[in-house]
Amino acid sequence: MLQEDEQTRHDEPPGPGLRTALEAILMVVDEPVAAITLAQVLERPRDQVITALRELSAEYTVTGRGFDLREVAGGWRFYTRDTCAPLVERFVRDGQQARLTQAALETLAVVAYRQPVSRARVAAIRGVNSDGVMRTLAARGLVEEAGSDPDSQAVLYRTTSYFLERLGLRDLDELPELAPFLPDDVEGLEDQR
Amino acid sequence: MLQEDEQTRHDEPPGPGLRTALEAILMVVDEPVAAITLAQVLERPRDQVITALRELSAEYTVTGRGFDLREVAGGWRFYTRDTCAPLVERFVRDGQQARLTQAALETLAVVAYRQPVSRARVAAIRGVNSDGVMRTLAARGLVEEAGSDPDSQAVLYRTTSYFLERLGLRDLDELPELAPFLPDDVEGLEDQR
Amino acid sequence: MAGVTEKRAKEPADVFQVRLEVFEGPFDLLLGLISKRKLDITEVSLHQVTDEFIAYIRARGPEWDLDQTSRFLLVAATLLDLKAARLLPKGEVEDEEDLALLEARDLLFARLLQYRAYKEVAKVFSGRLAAEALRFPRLVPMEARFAGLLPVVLLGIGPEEFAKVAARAFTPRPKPTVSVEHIYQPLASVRDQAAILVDRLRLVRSATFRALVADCEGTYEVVARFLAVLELFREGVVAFEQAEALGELTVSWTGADDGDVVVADDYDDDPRPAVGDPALAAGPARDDPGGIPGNTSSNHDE
Repeated sequence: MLQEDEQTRHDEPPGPGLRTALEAILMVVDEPVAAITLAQVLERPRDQVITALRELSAEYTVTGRGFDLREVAGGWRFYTRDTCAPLVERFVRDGQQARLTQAALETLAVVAYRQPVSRARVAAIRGVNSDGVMRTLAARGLVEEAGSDPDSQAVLYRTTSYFLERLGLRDLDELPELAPFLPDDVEGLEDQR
Repeated sequence: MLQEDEQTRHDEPPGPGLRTALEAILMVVDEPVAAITLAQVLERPRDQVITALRELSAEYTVTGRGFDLREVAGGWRFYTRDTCAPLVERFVRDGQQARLTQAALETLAVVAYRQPVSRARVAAIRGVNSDGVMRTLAARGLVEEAGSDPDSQAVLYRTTSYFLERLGLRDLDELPELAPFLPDDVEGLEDQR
Repeated sequence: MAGVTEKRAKEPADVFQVRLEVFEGPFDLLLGLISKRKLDITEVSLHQVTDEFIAYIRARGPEWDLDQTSRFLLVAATLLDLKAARLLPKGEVEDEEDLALLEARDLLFARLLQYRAYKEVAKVFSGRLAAEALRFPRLVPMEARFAGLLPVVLLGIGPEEFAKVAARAFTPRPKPTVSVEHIYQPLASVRDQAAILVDRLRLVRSATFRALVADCEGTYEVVARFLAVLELFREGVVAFEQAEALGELTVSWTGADDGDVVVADDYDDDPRPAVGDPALAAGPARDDPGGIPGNTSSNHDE
């Protein structure tokens, strides 16, 4: 920490070092902040900022801090460490999140991999009407409307950034591959009905 | 840090060490917490908790962290370090937080028409947890605390004069009637849940 | 819904006793039965699974609405087709009917595999959600000295819009509505279907109804084609042969070898004919009992 500040002091104006500044800013945010935003405010190259964030995160983990710095939903943010969950729960009123039903999880999975997708399409894949479940997911902020299909006029749905947060994903690319679970030539089958 | 965990491991159940637990809790509490409260939850002597808090605070200062642990008004809370204030200010001022999200707007609307109202009631009406949004609204000066409910002791919220200003209204009586926008028989429905 | 297990006390214990789990639709049930038998999807022992599938539908049938039941029945019908086909002697000529059955089987299994894939990733989701629930993000009000610097809030709407937002919030969310937006009416004209039938029957002279509808895009088209067969019968250009009630229906061409055959258009004139996919028909939308927002609100009371 101090060492890094020492090294960079030669070629930059006096002030807090990069890591110190990052820690300070992330202390006041209430949503994930993109590395590029931090880089712009701190007037540093994005790569340098990302490296510093990763180093901080690794340091917190190695030294067993109660907090953790993680990249989720396209941004960086302080979290509590999972091992402290039982203690933290006593202070966080809204800690308890209702569990999703199997129906909700399946519907969420189809939307995540097929977005933007209509309710009829989801129903075709799951083999059951999924309208009620979709409304629940929308009310929970996990999916949202994403325009309508030009042909059928059906409302399309996609996952939200809150969905990424809840799953602890950086972005949709981090979703596990569907392919290993699928045989060949299944894509688009539901269209053949 | 690790050393302290090592030392205490002999006479306590497995789990995070005292400092780790304190860091985790203080990272998410939204107001200063008294040492005695922390001591009770962690089931540790108050003196031991205070010592740990002071040690953590000193360590953050010595190692030049961007955050600071301070005792203010009888409670402990994480703050940004003073030397980083200019950077944090720039970040806050340049932030793209000017527009309210749909969730925030909806929460604000519920408070406006139901004030004074508790967070639980707002959550019941909206069908989703609204605590985080309510904090954002309070931070933006759009809502404020208005005492507590005599029965449940829950904190109540109301809109501020800044809110009226932003909406271009002189007083709350100028809020448009809800009735024309509501389907029949909806008023008071949320009470039945 | 999932995991709920109930016993049907009404069934006489000596005849039939099943512990009925509630499944998420026909694919879920089929997968459940296949895995219970420890069978591979691609080599399912159809006679075992089909019987259990039918037994399940029979046991639960009265509890379902039309929409739900029709989806189960569609799968059941396919399974029965496949089971019936296996009872026939093997090694015969691969006629159209056989091909249609093979296609139906492949399609059913492919869709089953697809559903299973989503079910698998749903498990991954569940695990991630559970792990993530142990980590709490920092969500605290901004320090007073910085809060004042926040850019001016942009509400972006006037009082009128604001009232509408409020009204929307106060309108109960999980209201049971008849959802119609997904009924996009894939119209199948009876007249067009009749034209297809005329061409085909003039060529092959005689075919089972099953073979005649093998290329149909969906249930709505099967229905339209069936109506077309009836219309052709009324025109006196086809004859039927059916050994027993509900048995195989064979349609033979008895009309002229050329010339136009136009059927009446009783159905096609209706602007919204009742020839829609019954599986997509509007029914009261159901809410998943475990996921009604009202249920969740009690979880974050103060």
